Amino acid sequence: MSKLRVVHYINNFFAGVGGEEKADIPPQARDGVVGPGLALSKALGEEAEIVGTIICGDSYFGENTKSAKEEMLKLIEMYNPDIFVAGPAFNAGRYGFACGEMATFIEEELQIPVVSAMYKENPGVDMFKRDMHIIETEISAADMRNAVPKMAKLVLKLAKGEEVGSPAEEGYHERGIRVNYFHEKRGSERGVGLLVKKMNGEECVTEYPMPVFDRVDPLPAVADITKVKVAIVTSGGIVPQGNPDRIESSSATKYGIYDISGMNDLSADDFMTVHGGYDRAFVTENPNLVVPLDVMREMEQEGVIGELANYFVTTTGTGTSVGNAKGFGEHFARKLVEDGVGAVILTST
Amino acid sequence: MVKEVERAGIPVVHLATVVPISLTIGANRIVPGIGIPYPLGDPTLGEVKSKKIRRSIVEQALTALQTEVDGQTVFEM
Amino acid sequence: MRLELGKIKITDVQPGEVTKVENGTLFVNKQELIDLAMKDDRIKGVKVEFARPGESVRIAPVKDVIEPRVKVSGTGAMFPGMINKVKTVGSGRTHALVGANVITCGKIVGFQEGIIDMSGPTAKYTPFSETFNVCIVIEPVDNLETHDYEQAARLAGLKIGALVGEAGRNVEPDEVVVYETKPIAEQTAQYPNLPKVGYIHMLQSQGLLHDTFYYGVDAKQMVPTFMYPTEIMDGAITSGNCVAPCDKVTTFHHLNNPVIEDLYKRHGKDLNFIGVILTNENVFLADKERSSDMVGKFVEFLGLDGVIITEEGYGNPDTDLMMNCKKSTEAGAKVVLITDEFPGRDGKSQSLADAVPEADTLVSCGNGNVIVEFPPMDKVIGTLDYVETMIGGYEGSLRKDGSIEAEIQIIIASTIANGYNTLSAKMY
Amino acid sequence: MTNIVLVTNNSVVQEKFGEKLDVNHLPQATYLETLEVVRDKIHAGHKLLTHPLSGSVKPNDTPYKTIVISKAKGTLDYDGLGIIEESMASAQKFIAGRKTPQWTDKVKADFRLIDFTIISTAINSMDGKFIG
Repeated sequence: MSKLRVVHYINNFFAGVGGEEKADIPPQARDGVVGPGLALSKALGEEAEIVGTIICGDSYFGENTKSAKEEMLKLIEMYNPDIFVAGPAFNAGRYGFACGEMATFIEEELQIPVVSAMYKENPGVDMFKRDMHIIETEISAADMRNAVPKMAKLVLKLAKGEEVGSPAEEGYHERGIRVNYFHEKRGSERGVGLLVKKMNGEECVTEYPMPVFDRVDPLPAVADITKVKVAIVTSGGIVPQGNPDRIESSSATKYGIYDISGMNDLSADDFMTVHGGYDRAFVTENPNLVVPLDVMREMEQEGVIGELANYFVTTTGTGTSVGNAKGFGEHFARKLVEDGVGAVILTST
Repeated sequence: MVKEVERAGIPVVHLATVVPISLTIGANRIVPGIGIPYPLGDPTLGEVKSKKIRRSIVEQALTALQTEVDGQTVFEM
Repeated sequence: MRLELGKIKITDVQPGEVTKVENGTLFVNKQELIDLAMKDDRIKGVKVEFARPGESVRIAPVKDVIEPRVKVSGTGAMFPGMINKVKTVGSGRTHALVGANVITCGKIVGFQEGIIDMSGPTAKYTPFSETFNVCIVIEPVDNLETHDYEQAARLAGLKIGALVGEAGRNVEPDEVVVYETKPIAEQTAQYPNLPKVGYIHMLQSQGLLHDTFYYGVDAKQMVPTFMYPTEIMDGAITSGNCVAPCDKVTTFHHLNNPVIEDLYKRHGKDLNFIGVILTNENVFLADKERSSDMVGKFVEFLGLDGVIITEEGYGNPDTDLMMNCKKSTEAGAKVVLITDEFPGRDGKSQSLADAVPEADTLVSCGNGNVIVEFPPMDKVIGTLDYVETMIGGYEGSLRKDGSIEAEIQIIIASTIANGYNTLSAKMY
Repeated sequence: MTNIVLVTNNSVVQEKFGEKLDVNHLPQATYLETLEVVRDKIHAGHKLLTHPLSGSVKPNDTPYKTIVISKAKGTLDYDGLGIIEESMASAQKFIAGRKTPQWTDKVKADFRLIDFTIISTAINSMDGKFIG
């Protein structure tokens, strides 16, 4: 049997092409092994061979995600791979994002098995773990030696169509997929056992964790709103006419920040809604129904609030799909803090 | 998003039309909106009344921001 | 209330001139069964066929499964309020033909009934592949109204179950198990240092083909009530419903409720089993509020330290399950839920249609959306005509050679949400 | 019984209840669209009275759905809204996994009957009850 053909994706840093200052390099392909590919190649052993390595700067990828993916698809296709491996990205957020984006994209386009590896707090884990296997690593590249054999073992199993074990057995991040198995005891017996433990105050592990109710403790109240800068954030999809940033009508993957300085209300001539799913007629006629600029401007002038931020932040979806909303929530929250915003009114449709 | 804003240290009030969802996503200060097609106001009552409603909702939101809460709290209109 | 349950182990089923049990073999006079069923003029034809473990046999569409039992002593008779007078059961002595079952099949409405395979890779999903089954294939008179036919088939199954059960009346059981729960004051006093435990049994009660009966009362018309655990073993509860085949609680499963059995196993050792709270799963939200309020009230009144809650069906019963969980927790009990899961074919979606934070201890009876292959069988009891319209089946499910591709929810009791099976699901 | 509205895409419900009760019949609506109409009505202040997933027949099996809401409008029914939203998410999940098949007329008639029976037994049991 001929060897399985592997393409490996790494960023500029791991390719030895400079550090942050080179993070804007566009995609390039090199034949054979580069950087961590050496370890991977050893771990893959006789059964597979790294035929090519694709390198891209994380900033470049972040800023040109769509075109970068297309460019790299062309490069990768030339190697006619059986397997695609991305990373490990450890705790590098943008690298993790790139690995996840590339791996899921290649899996869909080329229908080949893919695998990556990241530290549990890498945002890429939450974004992509449902769609692919991501091996769990420690926080830094010091863990390379540990991570790479697990990646190799898993990707070979996937390539050969062998049964993949549980997250604990294979070392990947739990994907949230419910898989059947036969327990040695019947359900009722397990139930009684759990109840006895629970009543005794012993630890008992649920077989089906409820959706996570992630909570953040409430902040203290704003002492005096007349002295505070207030910003409006909306998930109601209000954007400038023409939707310049092309924010999606649902499951948005991005957000927009739009200037409102000098405006006394949100004019229907200048703004529209892209929110999908609901009757948009009323909001189309009057965007203030979602972004209450008219009344907040009045309040600013009356001194009811200290100041209104000169922009609002917008996206679509109330945030029930956690992944993206969390990601850009963290992102624009930083800007709000930097701009001295002291309170936020978040509106949802 | 609401949690990330709060985590970043900025008190946030969620004007939400679907309060159960707001509770699920973890907002701590919640003010119910009117309805999905028009969360802040009610254009079927005419522009003047609608704006009045919007103003009162925003005022309620400011009240919520200036109120101490222990956990998730819905500030009914 | 104290019940001696005599278990007569059945190891074969054969035709015979007299319906009787001899050396573990159940002999069945088929004509006797046919004549009994045909007394109902809504039934046009009846066939009786046997299905044994390991045989290349597929039974479809299955309506109900009834373990043959007979009341040997004590008040009342099997299935009170249904085929016998209303009289409290659950004490005295009862004999059960363990390992034998009466299975009713025959079309009803075309999608709500399931499959039992006696051998092959899918046999492991249903407990009835391991029992010796007397299958009653029922044909209704032409143009019979659906309600009527459902009722006729249901009663035929119960009557035949009781008739076959009579064969065990004078047979010495292989094993006698004694179950006893006393009135609350005495029961509490018997094990004063053990935590008091109850079982909240949610009965499917949504309407046609979604009904369960307690002493003949349609469960949707009752308010939650208290039941001694042994009552259920004499047929106080009978199944008149077909939800998805996979989580249907058949009459067999009521007679052999696994939660009750396993609670009794630790009764007096780790816990003090006080009894069963019966409640329903109604369509109106106000009914759900009322019933769960009353469940919470019972938990408080009985002073329960812990409860196990089981549901029947998917979707709106999840709401009842969560309400019962929350209110039982608020009433001071530790709660364990038993349920099955429907997270979609890729297994990635939410498994339940409702959730509360109090539901922190769950037992999973498996993912009903998993797709499996059913190889062709030599013999079909009933018909495969309805496979594609059954829940779990779909267009293209049934192939010309009689093989089937379908979700395991098409298999009777495969993910039954009372913990009867060992199937479970874990997170990958 | 004059204080309720039946939202349905089931013609049998319209036939049997149309004269006696307030039936909002949506003959062209899908299962999911029927749920959406109900969702919008809850936003408009009606109360959800029956569980949207009644029947336990899965949303990608039956094409028919009848849901009872209050005729009167009041403050937003949060619990009802939560239930309908979760039900819609659940229905979407099933339909995304496998679309509701193109059933034969016989099967459709059976599904209509099941839906009608569930809702009629529920309604018959609620006579005179407080639903507000």
